[in-house]
Amino acid sequence: MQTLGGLLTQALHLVLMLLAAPLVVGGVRWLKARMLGRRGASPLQPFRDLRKLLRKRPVLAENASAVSEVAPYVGVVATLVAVALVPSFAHGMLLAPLGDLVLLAALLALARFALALAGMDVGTGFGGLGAAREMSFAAFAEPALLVALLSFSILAGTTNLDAVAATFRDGLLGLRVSLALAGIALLAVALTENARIPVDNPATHLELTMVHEAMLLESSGRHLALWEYEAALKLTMWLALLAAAFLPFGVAPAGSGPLAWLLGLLAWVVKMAGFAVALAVFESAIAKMRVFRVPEFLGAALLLALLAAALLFVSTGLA
Amino acid sequence: MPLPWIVVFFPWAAAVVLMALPRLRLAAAVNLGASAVSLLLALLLVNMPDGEQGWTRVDALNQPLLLLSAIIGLTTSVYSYGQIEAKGFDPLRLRAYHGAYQVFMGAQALALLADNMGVMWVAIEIATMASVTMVAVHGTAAATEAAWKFFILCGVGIALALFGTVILYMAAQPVIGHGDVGLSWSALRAVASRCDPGLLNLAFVFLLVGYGTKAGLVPRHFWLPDAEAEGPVSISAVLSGLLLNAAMSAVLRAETIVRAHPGAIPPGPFLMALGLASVLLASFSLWRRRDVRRLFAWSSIQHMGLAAFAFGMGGAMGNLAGLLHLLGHSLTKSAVFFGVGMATRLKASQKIAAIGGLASSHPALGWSLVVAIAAVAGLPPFALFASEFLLLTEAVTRWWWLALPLGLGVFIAVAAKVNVVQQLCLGDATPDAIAPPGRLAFLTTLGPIWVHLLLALVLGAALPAGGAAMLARAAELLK
Amino acid sequence: MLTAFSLVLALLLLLAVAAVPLAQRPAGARLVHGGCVAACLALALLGLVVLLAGGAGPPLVLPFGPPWGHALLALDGLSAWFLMLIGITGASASFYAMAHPPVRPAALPPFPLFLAGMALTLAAADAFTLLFGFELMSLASWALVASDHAQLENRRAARLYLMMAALSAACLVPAFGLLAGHAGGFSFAALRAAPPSGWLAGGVLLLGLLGAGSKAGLAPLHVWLPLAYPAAPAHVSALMSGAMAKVAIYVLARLLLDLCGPAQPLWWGAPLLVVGACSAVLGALRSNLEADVKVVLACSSIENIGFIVVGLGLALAFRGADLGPLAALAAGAALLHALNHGVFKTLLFLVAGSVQRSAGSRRIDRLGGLIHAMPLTATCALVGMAAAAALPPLSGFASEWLLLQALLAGWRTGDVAFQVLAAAGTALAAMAAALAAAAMLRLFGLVFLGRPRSPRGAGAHEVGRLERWALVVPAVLTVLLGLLPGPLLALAQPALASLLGAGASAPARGFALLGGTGDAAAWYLPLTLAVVLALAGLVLVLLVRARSPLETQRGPVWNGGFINPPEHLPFGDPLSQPSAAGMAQPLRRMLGTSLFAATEEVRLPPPGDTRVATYQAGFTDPAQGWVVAPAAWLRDAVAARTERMRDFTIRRCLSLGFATLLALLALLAWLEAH
Amino acid sequence: MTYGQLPYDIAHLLGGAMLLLSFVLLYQRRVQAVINAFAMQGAVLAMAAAWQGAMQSAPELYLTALVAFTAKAVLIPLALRAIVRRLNLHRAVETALGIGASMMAGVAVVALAILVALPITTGARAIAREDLALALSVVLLGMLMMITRRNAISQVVGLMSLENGLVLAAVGVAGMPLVVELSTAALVLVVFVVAGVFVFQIRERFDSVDTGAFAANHGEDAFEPEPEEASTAPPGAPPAAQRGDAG
Repeated sequence: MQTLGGLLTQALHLVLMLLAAPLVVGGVRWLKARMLGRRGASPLQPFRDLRKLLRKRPVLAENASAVSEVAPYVGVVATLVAVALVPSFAHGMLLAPLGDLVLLAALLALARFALALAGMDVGTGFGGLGAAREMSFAAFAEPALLVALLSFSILAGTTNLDAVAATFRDGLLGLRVSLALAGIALLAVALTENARIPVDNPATHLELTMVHEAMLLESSGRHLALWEYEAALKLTMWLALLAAAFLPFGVAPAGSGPLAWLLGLLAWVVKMAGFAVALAVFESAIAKMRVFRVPEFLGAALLLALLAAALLFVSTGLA
Repeated sequence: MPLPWIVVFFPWAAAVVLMALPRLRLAAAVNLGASAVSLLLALLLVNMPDGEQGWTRVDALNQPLLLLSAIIGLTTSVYSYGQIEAKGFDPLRLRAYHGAYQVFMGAQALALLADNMGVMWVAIEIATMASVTMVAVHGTAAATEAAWKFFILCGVGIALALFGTVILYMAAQPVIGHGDVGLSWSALRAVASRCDPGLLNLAFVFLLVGYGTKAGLVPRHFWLPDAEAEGPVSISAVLSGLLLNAAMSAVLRAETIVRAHPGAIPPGPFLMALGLASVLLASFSLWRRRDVRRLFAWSSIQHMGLAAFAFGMGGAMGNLAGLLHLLGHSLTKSAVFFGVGMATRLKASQKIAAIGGLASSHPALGWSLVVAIAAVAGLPPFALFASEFLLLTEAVTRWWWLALPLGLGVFIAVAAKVNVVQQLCLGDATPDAIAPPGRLAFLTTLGPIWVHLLLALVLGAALPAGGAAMLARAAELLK
Repeated sequence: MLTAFSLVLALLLLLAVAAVPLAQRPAGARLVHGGCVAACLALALLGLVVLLAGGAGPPLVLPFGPPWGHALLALDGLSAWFLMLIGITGASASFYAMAHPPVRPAALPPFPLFLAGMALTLAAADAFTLLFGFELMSLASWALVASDHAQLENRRAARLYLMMAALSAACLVPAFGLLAGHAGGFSFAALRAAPPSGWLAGGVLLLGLLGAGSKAGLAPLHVWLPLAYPAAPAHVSALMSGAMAKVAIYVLARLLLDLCGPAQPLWWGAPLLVVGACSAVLGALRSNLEADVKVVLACSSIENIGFIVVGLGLALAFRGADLGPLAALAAGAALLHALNHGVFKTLLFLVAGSVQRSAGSRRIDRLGGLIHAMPLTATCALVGMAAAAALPPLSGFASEWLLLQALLAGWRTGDVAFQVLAAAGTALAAMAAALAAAAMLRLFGLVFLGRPRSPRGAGAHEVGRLERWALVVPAVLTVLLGLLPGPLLALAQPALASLLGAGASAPARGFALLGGTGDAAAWYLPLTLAVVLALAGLVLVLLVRARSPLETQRGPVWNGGFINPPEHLPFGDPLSQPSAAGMAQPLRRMLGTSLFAATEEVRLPPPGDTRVATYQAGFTDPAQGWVVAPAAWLRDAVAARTERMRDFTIRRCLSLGFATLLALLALLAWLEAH
Repeated sequence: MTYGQLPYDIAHLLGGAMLLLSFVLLYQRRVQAVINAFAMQGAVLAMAAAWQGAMQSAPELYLTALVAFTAKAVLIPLALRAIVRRLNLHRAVETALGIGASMMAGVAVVALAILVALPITTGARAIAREDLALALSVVLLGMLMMITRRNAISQVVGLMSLENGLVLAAVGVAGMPLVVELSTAALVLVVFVVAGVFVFQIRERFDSVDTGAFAANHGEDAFEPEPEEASTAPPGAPPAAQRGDAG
């Protein structure tokens, strides 16, 4: 029964995420446009874009290798699996035992590696520049991420996301300060990973400042569609992750029935909408920073995460 | 005549013959033959049971050293046979060279075998004079200076040693009475515990400083680099291989006597201090060498320092380490000198800068020299690795703080040798100064090198039980 | 079993001797390397059998040895694990060398000796035999590094290398001396029976870390490594990085975890943790800055060795805090990472060798676009580099996952200072992993992707048939190791037992790896993950292709609207591609300026001037400035001082002797008066 | 024999005379006078040996006395004079340490010798202590002379005086075996040195054998770091000029 429930929630979760991903991107764009006083494209616009791109004939550079063709699939698959591991409306999904936070980080790294490879495949200056910057940012983002995970691991005793989220949902945690610090660190990492302002601007094609888009310059057709979809999935995944960890209320516990699922779903939609609004507000209010300021930004995140862990050490040591 | 006496007198008889032989090749061949016979005699001697024959004595300490000296004597004369034509000796120098060589071998054997401390002193004096002759045989200004320095410093040294010997007798005389027995090592050792400790101490200081000069211990080492660098290569080989050992064994014999008295000031720390000073000074000095033979002469100082240190520590393991070190050093160092001698002949220079890329121009010689220098540096699988391992572990076991100076000294010295092996053997070859010598010259160089290396290998990693037992007995003897 | 091992060892020695006459002919070189393949396979098999059997019984007393005793051989779990490792990497490297024998005859005889030295070190059951093998290994590998000695930088590398080897001996011998003096014997059984404590143990720790660490390439004694690995022929570099560094790790583990006994305190882990984490970050960062393929790989070795040592340090700390399962986790991570790194780094060095021969250069700025000419090599390289970048589900990730789990559990030791250290270690390890990924991406992207950067590189061709297998086999192994870490760790059970005591259990259940303790432990299920990834990939491809059926079309590079290259430059201007220095620029600015004193200088001619603009970038390794250079200066200063004595006249020589005599006499008088 | 007995007193007196002559040697400023003093010391040594021979009824000591007298009191001083004449040497003694200072050093050395000899033979035979202290003083003074004098003749004389001390010690011990052989061997050594001075035409001092201008560096070049020596290890990356994307 449990297995069946797990299978069902897993399937529902996947469908939900697949559908939600373009919507989240479109929604954030729409919200931002509204805040900037523009009408903005419909939140459904990403769906249309994807369909259009899929229909187009992809053009590859003359000296492109198989990497250009394979990498998009790898990127999407890695992100997809990562998405499948992050609980949305219910705990105890089929793949939950697989859902380790370290593995999650590694899957994202795999997607990043694929993207950077694709960017370098043709040997253009922009692709290399984007790839080098993307990988360099990761060198600062990953420590912050891992140390933030350390706080989770201390509180929950494990790095399994499902277990962490379940522990947090069940409450009994009086140590919110350190969790908040870790949360801020994770937010900074999330912004970096998703190429959002202030690290990167998803809307720009200004050559010398872009990171993520620079690697996609040579992609077209379904390859570009895949990359766009991958970015959308990743954003959704991060928001879901933050929701699962820091706003754990309402999620259906493992082995619960459809009613709890529905409640969980509702709660999830509310949380995601909240995050989308927050993201839009944040991005409208903040300017992009210089590329070489990013290490400072992420370094601050790392310090916060370390502080969170240190606070926990002290409190557990006293306890 | 007992066998040990034959071992001593045979080379002297050969020396007389050689001094009469003016012909180059013939003299070298006779020299070779005499050395071969000496080796046979030494082999016989090794199988003799311990015992005294008047002034001489056969025991576990001098048996391996004597065998070693006979082996090195033979290989050196093989090497010398292949190189003799290149030396351009006039008949007088030829006679002096070969005569002095065999006189030296005999005196060296006597110094090892002597039971009577006075006879030992005389033997070492004879060996000194013979080796001075050999150092000076080239007759160049530098050789003369080296010989002179050698002679003055060692002359004072052995004069002091004689004083020590006299004091030794002075200490023993009230207990032991008059006569030859008063200088006999075994008798002295037996009665040492009843002798006056103050006199024993005083005797040891003089013997240490005196024979220590001959053993090349700092700060009386000054003669060694010049003497080993300026004479013929064969003298470098036998000096570092044999004379130093004989001097060290004299120091050891003195040390065992003093050590036998429980009330005397322990002699070990004196030896250790001089040894450590030698190791440190020599290992740093190695870094400033520009002359290849001087470099390896300094390396001899360093190795004698290590051996002295080991003997100073004493105990079965310390003495074993010291003995192994003496044997291993003689074998490997003389192998290096053969290779270096050939290289200096090819390049007509002893400057390290002038000898380069031997492995490129003469692969067999170059790589053999690489292995030989590695062996001298104490890398496995050769004997010096085993002895240095034992020495270092034994030292830190007893005095942990010695790990730093000793380890530093050994490391600096190895690094310097690494440096020089690369300069000599690797890289682009420098041009040869002479037409390539015949096969004979190479064979008589490479053969001895590899024989020595093989022996060092056996000594360090696969010593037969008999040999190990003999070394253990010798270590026991020195306790 | 040990008899069989001795026979293999004898075979290797025989090969070394036989190689001297055989070296002149290619067929002879093939024969020798073929023999090495057989010997290595036998070693790997022996290791496997011993691991399965859980040990090889009592030590074998060899009929020879040092003059004061006999050499002892024994194979316990730890030895067997590393034996398997050097068997596998050695077989790969030898097989590669069989396909392409080295050009220099001088590189042949030391090769079997090198293998024999490593095997002997692993199987030694007494301190003398261990160090004998260890130094033999160093000497033989020095000869291999120096085999191509016509080039100055190779000679420099070889020189520094052997000096460092001497340093490690000068540290390890006293370390064992401290142990043996306490125990009264050199055999491991005797050493184990009397573990050291207090300052003595601290001395062993320090000396062991210095000695084994300098050989393994831990910061700050790693300076030789980026010089020596590239100087050797490819298969030797592969072996040095893949196997020899692991032998040093073995010595470290044997000394600190096994011989020093289980009663060591918690803080013992701290130095290893600090040194390991710093090495990992420094190595990974430097591999991002280097411009030579083999140097990049060598620096990546520093990083991976750092990871392994972090694992060992954590194992020590957890054991000191009585956290057995966590100690097993950390030690398991170290062991697994040693194996994984051995295999994928061997693969990568072999790839580097193929690239060098095929495209004529090791410099990244002369390579490019090789994926078109050498597709198979590129695929193998991608597998190896992805593993080195710790990407799931390949081998590098499995062990780094375990290691991160161990680091994340560091807070359980309960000591606040160590907790903070572990947290910092977590951050550094994560940063090193990300930097490694960046380095591997840079390497693969610049060497295999893009366009050729030199005419010689454009004329590259795929490797030959035999060589192909030499690349494919380790690549397949890398994948397999990534998928089956669970069974492997179960196999490592005896190794863990010899490190941590019989009670240690491998952090693995079936096909899964297990992080942390108790019910709440995190799981890593590589096989499941791979299946899920493959399924998802399959479904994705089918779905996308169903919606997007049109085939791809080729067109000129878009490149943000840049114009096409002129006709006379068939690959375009090679310099308009990202360069090695250019790709390194972000990290050089972000981290290099502070850690490596990196400098950049751009010279732009004024407008109208037709001279080309120049860009110069450089850096210095901090170990060079802080460790090596001062040591050399000190040595020269002392040497210069001692040298003054050499100009003494005979009279002054005599004076010195006289002064010594007087001093000794005065000492005597003083001693006797008291 | 003990204090107050005539045989001992005479032996003691002779030993004391040798010590005194050592000081005289140290004190002399002219080469001729040094040689004369040495000849006297040789004669006293011969007398001491002969006296000991008579006392210990050891006839071989007469041989030693004869050898010592012939060589040290007659032949070697003559040879030294010949050298001085032939080589036309400076007649004044060049000192490295002033005469006064070397006298003081000599006194200090003798004090040390006594200090060293004092604790020896406690209880056993008090007179051996005196003998030893005298001989040791002569030996050490000889050595002191070698290092505080610059000209070769004085240095040779110092060595021989040292050797006189040895022989004095050797003949002083009752029943010393091989005493003739040893003293003769020591004499041979000294003769070799004298011959060396003669053959090598050492005019001024040991340090500069006049067989040519010896290189100041003893056969080695002055130390100049070689290129390979200069940098123990090259820095990680040579700053190679690279054109490329400057970001």
